[in-house]
Amino acid sequence: MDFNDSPEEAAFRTEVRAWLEANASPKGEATGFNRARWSEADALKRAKEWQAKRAAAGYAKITWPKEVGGRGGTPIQQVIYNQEEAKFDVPTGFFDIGLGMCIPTLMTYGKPEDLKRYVKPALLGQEIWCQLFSEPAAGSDVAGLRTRAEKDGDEWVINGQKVWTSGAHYSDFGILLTRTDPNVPKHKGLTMFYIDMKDPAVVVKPIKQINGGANFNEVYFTDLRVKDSQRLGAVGDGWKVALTTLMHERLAVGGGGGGNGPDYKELLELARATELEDGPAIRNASVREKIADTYVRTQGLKYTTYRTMTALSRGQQPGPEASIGKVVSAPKLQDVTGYGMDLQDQAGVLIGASDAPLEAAFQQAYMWAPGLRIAGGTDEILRNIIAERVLGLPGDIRVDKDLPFKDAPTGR
Amino acid sequence: MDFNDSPEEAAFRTEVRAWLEANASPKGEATGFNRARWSEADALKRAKEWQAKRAAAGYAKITWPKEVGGRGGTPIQQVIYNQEEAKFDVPTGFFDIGLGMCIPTLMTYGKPEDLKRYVKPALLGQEIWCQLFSEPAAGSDVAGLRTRAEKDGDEWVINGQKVWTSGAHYSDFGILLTRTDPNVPKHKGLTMFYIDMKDPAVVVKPIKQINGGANFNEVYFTDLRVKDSQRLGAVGDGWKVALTTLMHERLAVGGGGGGNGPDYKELLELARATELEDGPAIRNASVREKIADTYVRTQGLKYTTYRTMTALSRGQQPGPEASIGKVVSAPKLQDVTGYGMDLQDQAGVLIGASDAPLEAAFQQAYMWAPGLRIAGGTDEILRNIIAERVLGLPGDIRVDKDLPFKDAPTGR
Amino acid sequence: MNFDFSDDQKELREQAQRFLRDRCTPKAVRNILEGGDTYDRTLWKGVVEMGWTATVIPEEFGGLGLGYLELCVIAEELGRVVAPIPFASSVYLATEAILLAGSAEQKAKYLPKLASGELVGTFAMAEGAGAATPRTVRTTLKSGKLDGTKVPVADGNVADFAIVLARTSDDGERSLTLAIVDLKGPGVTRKAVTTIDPTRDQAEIAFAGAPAEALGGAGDGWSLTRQIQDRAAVLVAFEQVGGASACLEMAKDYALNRYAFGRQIASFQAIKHKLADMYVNNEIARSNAYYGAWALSTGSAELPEAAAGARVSATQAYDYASKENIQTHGGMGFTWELDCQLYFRRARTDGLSLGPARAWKERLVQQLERKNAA
Amino acid sequence: MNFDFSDDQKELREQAQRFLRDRCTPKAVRNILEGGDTYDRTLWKGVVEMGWTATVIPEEFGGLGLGYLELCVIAEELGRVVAPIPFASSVYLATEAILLAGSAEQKAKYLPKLASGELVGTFAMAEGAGAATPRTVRTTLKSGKLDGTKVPVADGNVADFAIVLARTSDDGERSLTLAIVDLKGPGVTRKAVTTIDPTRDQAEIAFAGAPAEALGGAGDGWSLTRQIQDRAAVLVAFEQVGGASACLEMAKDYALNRYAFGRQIASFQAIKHKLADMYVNNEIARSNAYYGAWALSTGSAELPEAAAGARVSATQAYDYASKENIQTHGGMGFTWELDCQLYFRRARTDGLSLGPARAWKERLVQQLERKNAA
Repeated sequence: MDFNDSPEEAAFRTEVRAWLEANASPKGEATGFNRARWSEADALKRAKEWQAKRAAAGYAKITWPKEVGGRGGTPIQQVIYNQEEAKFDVPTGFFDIGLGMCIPTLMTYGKPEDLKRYVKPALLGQEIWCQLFSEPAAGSDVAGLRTRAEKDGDEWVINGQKVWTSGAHYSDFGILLTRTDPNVPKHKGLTMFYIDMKDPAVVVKPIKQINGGANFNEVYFTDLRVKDSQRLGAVGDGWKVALTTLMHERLAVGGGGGGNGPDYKELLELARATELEDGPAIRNASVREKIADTYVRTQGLKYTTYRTMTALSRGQQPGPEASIGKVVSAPKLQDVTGYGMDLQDQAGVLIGASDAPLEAAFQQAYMWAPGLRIAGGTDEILRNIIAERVLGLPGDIRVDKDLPFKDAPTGR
Repeated sequence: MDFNDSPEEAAFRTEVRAWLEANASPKGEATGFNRARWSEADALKRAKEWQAKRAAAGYAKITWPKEVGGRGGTPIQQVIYNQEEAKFDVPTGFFDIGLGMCIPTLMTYGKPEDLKRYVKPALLGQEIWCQLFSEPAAGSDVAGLRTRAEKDGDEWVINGQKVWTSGAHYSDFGILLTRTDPNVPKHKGLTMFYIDMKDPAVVVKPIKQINGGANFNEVYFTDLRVKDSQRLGAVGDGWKVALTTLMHERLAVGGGGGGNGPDYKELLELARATELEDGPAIRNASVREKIADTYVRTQGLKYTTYRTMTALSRGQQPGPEASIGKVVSAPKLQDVTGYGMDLQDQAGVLIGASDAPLEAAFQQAYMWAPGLRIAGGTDEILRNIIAERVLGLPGDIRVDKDLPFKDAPTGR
Repeated sequence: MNFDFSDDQKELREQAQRFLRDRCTPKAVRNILEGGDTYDRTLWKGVVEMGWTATVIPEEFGGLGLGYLELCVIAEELGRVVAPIPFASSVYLATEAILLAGSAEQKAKYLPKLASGELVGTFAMAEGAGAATPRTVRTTLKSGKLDGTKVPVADGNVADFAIVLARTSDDGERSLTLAIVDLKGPGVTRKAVTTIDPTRDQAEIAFAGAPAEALGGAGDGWSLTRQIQDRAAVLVAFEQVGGASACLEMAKDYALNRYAFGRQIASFQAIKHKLADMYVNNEIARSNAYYGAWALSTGSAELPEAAAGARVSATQAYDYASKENIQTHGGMGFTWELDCQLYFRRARTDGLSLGPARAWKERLVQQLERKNAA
Repeated sequence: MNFDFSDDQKELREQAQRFLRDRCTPKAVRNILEGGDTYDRTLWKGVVEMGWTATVIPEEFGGLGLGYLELCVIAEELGRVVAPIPFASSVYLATEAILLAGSAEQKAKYLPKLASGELVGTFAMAEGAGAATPRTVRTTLKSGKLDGTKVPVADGNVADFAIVLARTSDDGERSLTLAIVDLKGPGVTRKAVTTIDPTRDQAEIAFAGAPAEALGGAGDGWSLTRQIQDRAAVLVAFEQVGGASACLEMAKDYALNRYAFGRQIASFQAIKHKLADMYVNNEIARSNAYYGAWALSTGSAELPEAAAGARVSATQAYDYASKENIQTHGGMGFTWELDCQLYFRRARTDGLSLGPARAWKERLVQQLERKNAA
């Protein structure tokens, strides 16, 4: 048991690091939390440049075959690359959904000419993809979606609304799950397409969040016409295709926990700097216990990630423990940020970066934490998933399983 | 807003106190927790004597009509009596199920001759009743019971097993819920009887618990023959009758929270007497927060009871807040007792009354706490009840609702 | 046993509910949230007209001379609608401070105008992150001049005057003194600060030789502050209970009307049990608040204990209810569009305004130690 | 990255599982629970024959000279079956104490017999309720004689010798010294004490001039105790993880096979989410334990931090799993008849044996402060 690279891994790490040093700048010191250093437009431009560069070097998708622009490498090599890249000041993230979910779906269900047309530009960062599944009435229950696609000759006419679409406003294409038959049970009447996001029949509106940000969009379709050749999988097989997409929505296996907001280290730092009624917060036993409780969860997640990486390193499938990340980290963030604000006493309400300790990291993350408990699967859905997929417990009773979709209760 | 009796209540309290002082001895000082001062046989004998005495004085069931031996009094008078009696050293509890649940059911569904025969002896403490509903395969789901009653002429022949029956071993009679028709959905095939617990076809076995006690029994019926005249309600109406019984299983409205085990006061006492690594436990901020958290729950329950009593005092129905008692107090007991053991460090394992602080109150209650979270409705069932009956949320989906009982999935 | 509000008080509640349903809609709260103004002037005017600012002020000072129970009833209703007005600062804190410690002249000067809404007061204690105590307060009161900076001061940009906790010596618990200062007078610079809850104004106020007079005796500042906070804690607890109840109602309505997997989401145990827990917390908080109301209204010596219990309990309940209300709403709950955020913000502001639950637990245990002296 | 056990170690695990499945059935544990003996002598003999007591003892002292990772594997399996033997006392504590602090003679005298199971050792620290520290320990070691009373001492009626934390001066952190004492020698009176977990023997041991010799330097007792506890904490964490995993398995099996309302109770979200939480806690605990195993096996300077993290996490996980396993079983779970109680008792004994999680959180934060010196 150790934390060392195998000789091959070490060699790969050296190679990657050399390339990164030649092509990017290392990150500076403490950069603060949650604060965009560039405008989105700037970041997007820089990200596209960086993506082109790393794709050219074979680092964009290390596990993809060489024929499609990958490197034919191993999952652990991808992890090593990610770890090393994280030390450099490069903008990423814009391509994760496209390359992580959409293009793999296209690779499974698309025609050869689709692959030829779309894979390379996506890999090079020239075209960005988004994923259009969730709807206002279909959140946790994605298969309850209502966006209609109706056949009209060799085309489909699409009307409806998607929601919670990350990156819709800067995406060029999207994969879109639609209902093509409301007369069969809900999972059976779905069909998948890919669409041009720049079509004037597609309208994107940002969703303003509690914390003032707008990480997601609503997307409206009004008589959007899509060729039948843009269909992915058979008519009515959309759910099966979507499961392929979601299967690729793996937990990122990266450099370990944290990074998303203040954690036990920041709580320690805050406690050292803060006076309570009875003296410095760091001498207060309750504060100390909270630091320890937070540490244990954070480190537990970090070492769980190491276990997953070990499986990858040994060429094995990661175990089910990889599924616990967000159900631990999201409530932990909500807890630790609220606690940090409590330590600041009445001034805990101040959210200006210059008004509160640690550039108001606790306050800013506190306002985001409720979103983290929901986005990408609510706490409740994640527990269901662990119970069902990891522990093998039965699914919830599905009253709508055998009903034609149009007859399923909806409350409207 | 005050805590005072109304003039009528004050007068009643004075009367009750005078009677109690003339007929019983006040409780002494700190008597320790959870420890029987008498053997059960002695306690039962004394309890029967006391029951006869208070029944004769009209205090046994204050809200019952005078015709059946009650006092025709108000619920608040019953509360006042209970509060005052609690200050005296008298054994009670043996008659609560009989007089609180069984006899009221008999009063609703029994024949006049039944009432004439059974009510008075029960009230006078001469005969004790128990309630036979739960079964090994029918706990939270009582209506899933399997004890069969089959008609044979003017009699019913009963075979099966009940479980979790309090007081079965000293009871003279019991009300028994049976299945008379397995070919209809489960709620529809039940029938209620009252039975003679001394019949040789009834065998009672105590159930030993984790904490070494045996507060409950298993009860076996082998060809128990019961006259049709002992039926309560129509054949097939047993569920309706059982709901009447359970409706009477009201939360006791008494002198307020606590009494069941160590609470914030005992934690304060323990913390004052205990040294931790960094000094006296009472100076430790985490210990102090735990005392405060416990206080808030305990006092919150106490004042909730006062609100209920106020409704009674004003002649109103108590509000739904009366339903929160056990779902708060049971987990609280588990939490506070474990915490108290932690304060004792390695010696927290000692459970001998002479070996641990406060006569090992924390340890002894810790071993009972898991039972408290289950008996009389698990934490989970109680949350269901609050959700459904108080908040009006829908019931769980019942897959067996329309199935003949014999076809409902049972896993066996 | 008479541990509930009277019929008259319940009628007052209904009256308040009717008034606020019209005058303090979510839309009106949003107007302040989105920067329409520092507070809702129309609502404030209405509240003054209803006499709520005058509730407990004696008639001789132009008040209604009612009891604290009436004020508790009003507080719960204001909390239920997240009223964006300086009521807590002016009524629970400034008015109480003057009632408690004011000289005859100070009472005569301030109380009638507080009652009539002509003056808005606030209480300035914090000086940035951490607890303001006799060890940490740096703002000084010397020869009738205040120097130092207070931040955050709730409603500090709105208030006409502030009661300021200031240092007058280094005599331990007796180092501090309360001072009244005119916020429109010389030597006072105010600026708005950004907070998690824009529906409540918060200011940074710098004093540079601002003329001020003592409220209460020199060296009594810390003791008075705690007494004032005890009173305010009970009243804010009712606001918190009102807010927490509104969260439960919102969550329940949404869960009953939202369908997933062909069922009301209210039929899933994860949601049912969450709402049951909310209900339980809220009832525990309400009962503790009632005890605080009793202690406040009767001037009981148990007020410090009762106030601390009420505050801890109400803060816990509102915190849980406001977070799990969002969670019950799912993604929609996190949008700007829905009203969940109003309660999420206010729960935190209320929970910090008089100091966090953590600090009140300590105050509570101090009372328990005193009562159960070993 | 190589953060897992090796194939050889996994084979050892399977071997241990096979052995314990036969030799340490719930029935065998119950025999001890119900007073059949102070510990399972047959199982102990088998464990000795498997060489487990000799695992990390160097070959020169008759041990196997294996690493701590092997001992972690064995610990997890012993925890999984609630083994009623003095393994933790003798192997994790007494053996470690002598390995760490023993003189050449002491090692030669004790280690071979500990390896062969001829001697059972234990560690005596507590003196009744509260923490045993340089401030509180009253047992004295003077001129080679021990005086005082230790209670509880795990396996104190079973062990042949004890390592005792005793006072030799009043020199603060250096007041204490470890002493080895023959429990069958003069001046030693042992009596059994009743505890929440009769599957582990616990004694009160009174020393009245009992001959004893120092282990390690005079005044080193407190520092050595903490080092020994750090090692034991990692090993006990694996026992706890094993026990917690067994609870999850039990609860899952029951929930899948028990029907209510015509459904497996495992289909209710209240049960599903409870078991999911158990799983999450257990995995977090396992990962923290692995880090402890790494630190222990490599002699890392991070052992104090890693051990504290492992202990806190494992204690929390086992505590939750053992309680909610009963809860999942409903009424049956609270009966003497079912095996839920074995884990419920052991979880608490394990959680208190080296001091409670509370104390280890403090130790953890001390390490974090050291590491992140301001």
